[in-house]
Amino acid sequence: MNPYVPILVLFAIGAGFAVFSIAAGSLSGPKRYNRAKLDAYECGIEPTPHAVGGGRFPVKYFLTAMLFIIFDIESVFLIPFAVAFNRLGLFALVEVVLFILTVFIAYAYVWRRGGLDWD
Amino acid sequence: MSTALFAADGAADFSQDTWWLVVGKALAIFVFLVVTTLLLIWFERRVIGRMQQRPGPNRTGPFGLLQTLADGIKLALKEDIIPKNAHKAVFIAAPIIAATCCFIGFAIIPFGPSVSIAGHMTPLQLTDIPVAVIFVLAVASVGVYGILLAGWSSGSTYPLLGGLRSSAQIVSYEIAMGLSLIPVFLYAGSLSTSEIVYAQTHQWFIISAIFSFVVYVITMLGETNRLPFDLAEGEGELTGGFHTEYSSLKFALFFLAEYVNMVTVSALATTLFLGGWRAPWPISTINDGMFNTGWWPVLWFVIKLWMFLFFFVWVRGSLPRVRYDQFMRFGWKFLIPTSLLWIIGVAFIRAIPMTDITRRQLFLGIAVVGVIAIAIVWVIDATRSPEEDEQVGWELGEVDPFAGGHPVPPLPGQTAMLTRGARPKVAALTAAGDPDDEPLPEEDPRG
Amino acid sequence: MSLDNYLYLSAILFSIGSATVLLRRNAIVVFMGVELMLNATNLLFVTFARMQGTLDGQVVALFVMLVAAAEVVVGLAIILSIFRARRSASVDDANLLKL
Amino acid sequence: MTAALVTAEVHAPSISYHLVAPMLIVLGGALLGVLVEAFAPRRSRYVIQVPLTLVALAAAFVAVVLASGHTKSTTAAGAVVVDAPALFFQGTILLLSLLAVLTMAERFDGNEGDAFVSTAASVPGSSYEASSSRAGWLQTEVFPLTLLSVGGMMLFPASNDLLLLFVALEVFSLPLYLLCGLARRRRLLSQEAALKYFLLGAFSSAFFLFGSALLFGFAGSLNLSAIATAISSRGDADALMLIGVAMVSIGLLFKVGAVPFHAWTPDVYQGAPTPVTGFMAACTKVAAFGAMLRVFYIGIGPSRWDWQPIIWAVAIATMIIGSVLAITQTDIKRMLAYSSIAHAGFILVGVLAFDRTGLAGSMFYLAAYGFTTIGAFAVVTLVRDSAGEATHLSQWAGLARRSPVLAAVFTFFLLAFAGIPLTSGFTGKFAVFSAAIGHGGTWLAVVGVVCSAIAAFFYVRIIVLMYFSDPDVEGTVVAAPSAFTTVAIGVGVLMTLVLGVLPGPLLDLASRSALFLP
Amino acid sequence: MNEFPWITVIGAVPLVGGALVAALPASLASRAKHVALAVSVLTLALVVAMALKFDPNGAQFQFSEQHEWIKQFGVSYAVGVDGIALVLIALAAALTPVCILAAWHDVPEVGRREQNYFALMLVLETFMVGVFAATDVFLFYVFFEAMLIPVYFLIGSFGGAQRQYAAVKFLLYSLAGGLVMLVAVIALYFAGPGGPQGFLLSNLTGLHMGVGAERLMFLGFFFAFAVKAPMFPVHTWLPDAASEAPPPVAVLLVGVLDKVGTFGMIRFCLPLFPDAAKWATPVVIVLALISIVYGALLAIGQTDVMRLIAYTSISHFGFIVLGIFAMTSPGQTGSTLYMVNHGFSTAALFLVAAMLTTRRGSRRIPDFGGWQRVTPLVAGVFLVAGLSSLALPGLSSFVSEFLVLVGTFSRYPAAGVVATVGIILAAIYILLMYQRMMTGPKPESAAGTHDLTAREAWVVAPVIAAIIGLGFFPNVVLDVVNPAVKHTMTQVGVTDPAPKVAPEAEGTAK
Repeated sequence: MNPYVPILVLFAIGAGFAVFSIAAGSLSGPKRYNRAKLDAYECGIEPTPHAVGGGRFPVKYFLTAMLFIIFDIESVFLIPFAVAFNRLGLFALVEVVLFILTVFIAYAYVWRRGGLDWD
Repeated sequence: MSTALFAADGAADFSQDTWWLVVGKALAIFVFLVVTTLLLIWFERRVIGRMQQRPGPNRTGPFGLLQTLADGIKLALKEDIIPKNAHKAVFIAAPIIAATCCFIGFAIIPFGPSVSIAGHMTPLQLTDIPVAVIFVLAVASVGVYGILLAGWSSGSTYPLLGGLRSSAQIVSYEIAMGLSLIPVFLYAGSLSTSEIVYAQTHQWFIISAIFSFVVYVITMLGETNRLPFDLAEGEGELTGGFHTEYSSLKFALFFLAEYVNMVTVSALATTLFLGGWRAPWPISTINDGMFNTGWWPVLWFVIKLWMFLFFFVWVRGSLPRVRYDQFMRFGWKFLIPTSLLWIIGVAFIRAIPMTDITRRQLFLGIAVVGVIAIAIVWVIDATRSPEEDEQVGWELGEVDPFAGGHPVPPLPGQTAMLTRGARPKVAALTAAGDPDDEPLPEEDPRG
Repeated sequence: MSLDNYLYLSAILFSIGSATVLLRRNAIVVFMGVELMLNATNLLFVTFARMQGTLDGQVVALFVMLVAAAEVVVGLAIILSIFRARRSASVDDANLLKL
Repeated sequence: MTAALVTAEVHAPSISYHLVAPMLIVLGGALLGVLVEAFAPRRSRYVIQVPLTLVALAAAFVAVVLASGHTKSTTAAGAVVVDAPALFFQGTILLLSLLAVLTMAERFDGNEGDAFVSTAASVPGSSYEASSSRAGWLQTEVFPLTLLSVGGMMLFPASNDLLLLFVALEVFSLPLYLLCGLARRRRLLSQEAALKYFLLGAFSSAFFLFGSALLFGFAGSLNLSAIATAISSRGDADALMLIGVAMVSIGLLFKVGAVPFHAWTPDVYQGAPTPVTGFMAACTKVAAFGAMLRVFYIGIGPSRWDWQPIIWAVAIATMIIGSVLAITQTDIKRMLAYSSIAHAGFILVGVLAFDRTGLAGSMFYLAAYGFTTIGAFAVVTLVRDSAGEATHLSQWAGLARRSPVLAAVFTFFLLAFAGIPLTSGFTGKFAVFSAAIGHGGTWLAVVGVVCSAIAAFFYVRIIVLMYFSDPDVEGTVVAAPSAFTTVAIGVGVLMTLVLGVLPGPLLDLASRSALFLP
Repeated sequence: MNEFPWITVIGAVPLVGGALVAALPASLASRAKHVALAVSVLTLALVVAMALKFDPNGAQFQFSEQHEWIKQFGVSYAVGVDGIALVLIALAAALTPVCILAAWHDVPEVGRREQNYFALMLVLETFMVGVFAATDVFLFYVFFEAMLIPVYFLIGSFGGAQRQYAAVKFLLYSLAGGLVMLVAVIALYFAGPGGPQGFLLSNLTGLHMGVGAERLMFLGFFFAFAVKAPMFPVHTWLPDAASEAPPPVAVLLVGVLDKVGTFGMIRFCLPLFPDAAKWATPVVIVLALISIVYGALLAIGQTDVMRLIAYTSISHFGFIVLGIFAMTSPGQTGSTLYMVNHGFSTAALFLVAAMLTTRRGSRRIPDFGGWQRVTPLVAGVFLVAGLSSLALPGLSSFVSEFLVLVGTFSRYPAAGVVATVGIILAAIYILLMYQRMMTGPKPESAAGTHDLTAREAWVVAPVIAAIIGLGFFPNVVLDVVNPAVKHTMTQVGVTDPAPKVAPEAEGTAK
């Protein structure tokens, strides 16, 4: 059997449960219309109008996202290295040290330029 | 899928699994998780109650064990609100994504060795794949979408910021988590959980990869948005965070997802560092490893799992919440570089057999390198960034409400304020800022 | 299941991606189209690797992910800087360079 | 689990470091540059970066020369082939980028960085931009970015593997996308150029990659020689192979700016900071054609009867469209962009000879064109008005009155572009056209000369403007170049002249080098 | 042949002189023209010396030099002169000092601009020598194209009101022609033996190639030459260029440069592609006849004296081409002589016309009238030049025109008849022009105009002397040219037709 089939089974169970809960939730609860209830929650203040999705957010999150992508991909490369370490031997060691060194240089740059500071 | 690359002695053998076995195991996992969650919530409230000198829930059922169930039923009977600003489809999909993904990760967790069920030898594990650990990480990442989309689709400020924070936090700590797993792979030479457990037959990786274990445990807290890292839903700042607008069973699903995730990361920690279902040392020697066969290992596994869950609760009860910038700084500036250095160190240790360097020389070398590296890092952080030494003047004018992208409406006549770390510092304002100097006009691009 | 279906799927994804690039006006959406194309390619590589029983295709997929990530970073940086300057990410608004 | 499919054993490849040393030196220099950016105080970065970059490039060039003595040439499990053409291209790229870096280092008034914005992150027109610019900040990241790009360019023609080609393509493209957006003036235009370049570049590289995947599926390997073997061993054309070839070609043709994949060229050339434009126009072309030659000659060569006619059509369209559209331009950089498209067409004529002479001719043409181009763009940086570079053609009217030497130099470059004898442009054209005529491409060459004549029209138009018209726009001045730009222009003139009058040695080198190792 | 590199020296002297003139410091700027004149005279002296050493009955090419240049392309630096080249080089060398002298006041201000002007003229002389002396096809092409640049700047920078238009038109026509030729040049290389000397003329004559290829290559070469020696229908640049250029430049342009076209036909088109040449002859002859008549007719209609002279040249070039493609030795000898004579007579016409227009301030013929009485000497010279142009017996053009007609009649009588019409038309346009400009009552507008100055006298004297001298002693040229023509005829593989007219022509020639 394909090893992913059991995962699909579990997925189906989990998804079924979630969908069922949502459906049940909308049926089981009361429904009393109230205009204020459907407004966005802003601690009792008149809500700030938004486009769907809430508009803009700080640039900082973009930076975090970019840094995440870069460093996460780096660990993607480390994983095959780690798994195949015994078969690749010293060659892999040297290459990985070079690789991590390179990453460190980029890392130092980001650090020094304040990319890791969260204001 | 694998012979040459991934085949090892310890790989679990699923060749005898039948469809009903698979469905049965999947259902068992599901039930296990739901029950564990119900218990965990009760457990948490009781333990924290104890730590705070109060009893905790003790009315519903024996010892209040059914309290969680009662809460769930209460939630089901609440009105299901969809705010009018929400993006409806996404708003509904988000909890489904979160709740579904949290279960899947458990598919590859081994509860024990092969046992005989109705005449079929089958491992106590739903399935195993060559990239099992990566699979868990991947599923966890998809789970982030649930949080992010929930925040985004609510059409409200707090959920949006909460969702962003939460996902920024999770992705930040995911790097350190990924790096902390690599020494394990280095030792085990595989990503398959059953093989990793097998590789811990003689020594658990908590010993050989102790630093990674520490890092993992820390990131585990960050990944699950638990105190002291529950910044995404810090009540004081963001009311409820990404799920502020959710109610009824949708909210319950997020709640469920959070606790199932706790269980999942704990189970992974057990599998990767604590020898999985293997019995602890003195017990494992009894009767030629009797306690490592049959159904016994499930017990060891559950015990180890609950140790971690207790740790979660214990930390929550003990530590205050950290500030967001402290949290990010800790993740980015400490966990990541030290993990990388640790990986290099482990790789060198693993490489000794291939060379004629003695272990002593190696440790000496690693120590020296480590000291130097730490010194460098300290220097980097201790010296101020060169940018800040020579900040140029920054004219304080009328605030541009969208300058940093914050959706904050300005008050009339409002001017910029100083905050710590906010960059364009007014310190040099009078020195360099020429009040008559107009900002550069938008040039005509055609010249 | 025949592996050919994966090839068709990949081709379809690639076409969707390129249609997105050609038809959509928002820079970020265009960019997502490009990413879709790259991922369609990954699927293709992995499928071929599976067909041929070699690892090369999977290795390529790994590299492509890396490159795609680097591309995301560079692209986001550029789009963001434009967005901050103009408050719009529409490709149509970027029209200073029309002939 | 399904049947075991993966049976490949993992082998650690060996790497001959001396062969890849030039690239390692350049990339190492880039990393050092990043460290300088991280740790050096702002005011000393410029004085460190410029010598560092120049030394890295020069050292890499020495390494290239040394590497040419080695006999072994394949390394990294056959993925990198440092054969004679690769070394030729690498050397050319290094020399050209040396000149380009010189132009990038130009600061006209001594304290303000000229071509590049002071802080790329500042919003155009913001007071932060104004104050950082007033504080004399310099964008010194351009130097490491350039080195990274050069490293990728050097790898590109030496890649014998479609994956490596793709990686090299991205390594040299990504820094370029960023460099394009860093112009100090007209920043919106510059950012827009970067965006266009980026989106179209990513689009085309996706095509390249998909084509690679199809070829991989066809041949079972990404190695160019293996693909060639697979093509020759199967007699009839395979749809997988044909589509793969087409898509790989699209990616390469995009990079060289061939019609119909040229749309980015004028916009990007106009918007990018002029030194970057020069760098791009010269070095990218060398790298991209280097890779294209290897792919066409080694990889998909055996099937060339299937696709050669299409490349013929592309070459013809490129020459015609480049030449014709250049006539309508009113901006000098756009004009040079279209001219570069036309030149890409001329080089394609040489590529299509499918012979050593074609290879040698293209190699010579690329080198000759590169020096002239960098010189020409360096001249463009010197002609200025109060808002920066004066690139509108009307602002060039009567330039010869103001600065006869500059006008003469630019005229010389234009004559070289037009292919007048005794300039390198003529020798190059002769080389590619004679290769084409020698191998059945006479009609291609005829189209080529007709387009040369059309192209000559707009080059001549600028000469007319500079010499024979009266200046009708006041305010255009010719900035006094520092030693950097002077050297760059001087070398450009010298090489254009030497390669026109005594091209023997370089032609000799090119024809000796013109042999790909599979 | 000779150890002394005559041709290289002759070519290099003006080049070095040009550089010298351009580089003169500001303090010596006023001396620029003197230096230029001295250099050109020195060149002329060298050419004369070389001509004296030339052995008409010796080898075809003399003073040959040959060095490897770009061996990858098969290109050599190979120069040498035969009779035809020698006389044309001599023509160039003789006209250059005259033109420099004539250009004495062309640039009003002393300084860089003036230096450039004379420097460009000297550089142009280098290229002219090179283009006639090249015995390597590639080298010829290089000079052929490079020559355009100084002319372009001379016209564009120093010409009249419409100079931009004229310069660009000139350059583009020539460039287009040249580039078409380039394809043929390359194709020729591949048709030949190739190798490091594959472009040597001697290696490329007598090739056996496919009929189609030969014809295409011939057309490639011929197109370039037809543009250069302006033939109908690609002549339109000439009137603009010649009338907008400064007169001395116009002299060099029409008098020498355009001869490259007709020279190229003799030197390249015929020997390299004999069969194709014979195949194309009918068309070429028709075109030549059209040029003759059309040029003449247009000349009659002109009101601009410079344009008029330019159109007469188109007509004359028709004669030259006609003589070349008549494929008879009198015809070709006559054409060669015609090239020289036309050089001098056009030079005289242009220079004198320039003197007149400078004085009058207008180039329109109706603005003149009765100038005989104002400037009798100028008018006299003008008359001589004009008569030479219409081939009055006793003046140089007569011999050449006669030879051409004789050569043509012997093979293509009908063409000869048509060409004769050209002579009549020539008489009309020259005499009409003279009458309208010079005769009539003394004009009031010309008050205070002076006659020929000493410098102008020095300008026209050598030209008039040459016109008259060659009219009486054409053998000076013919003796040198005849062996070369014979050689060409042999290479083409044609012999003179036998009929009775031929001996007379031969007799006249000798």
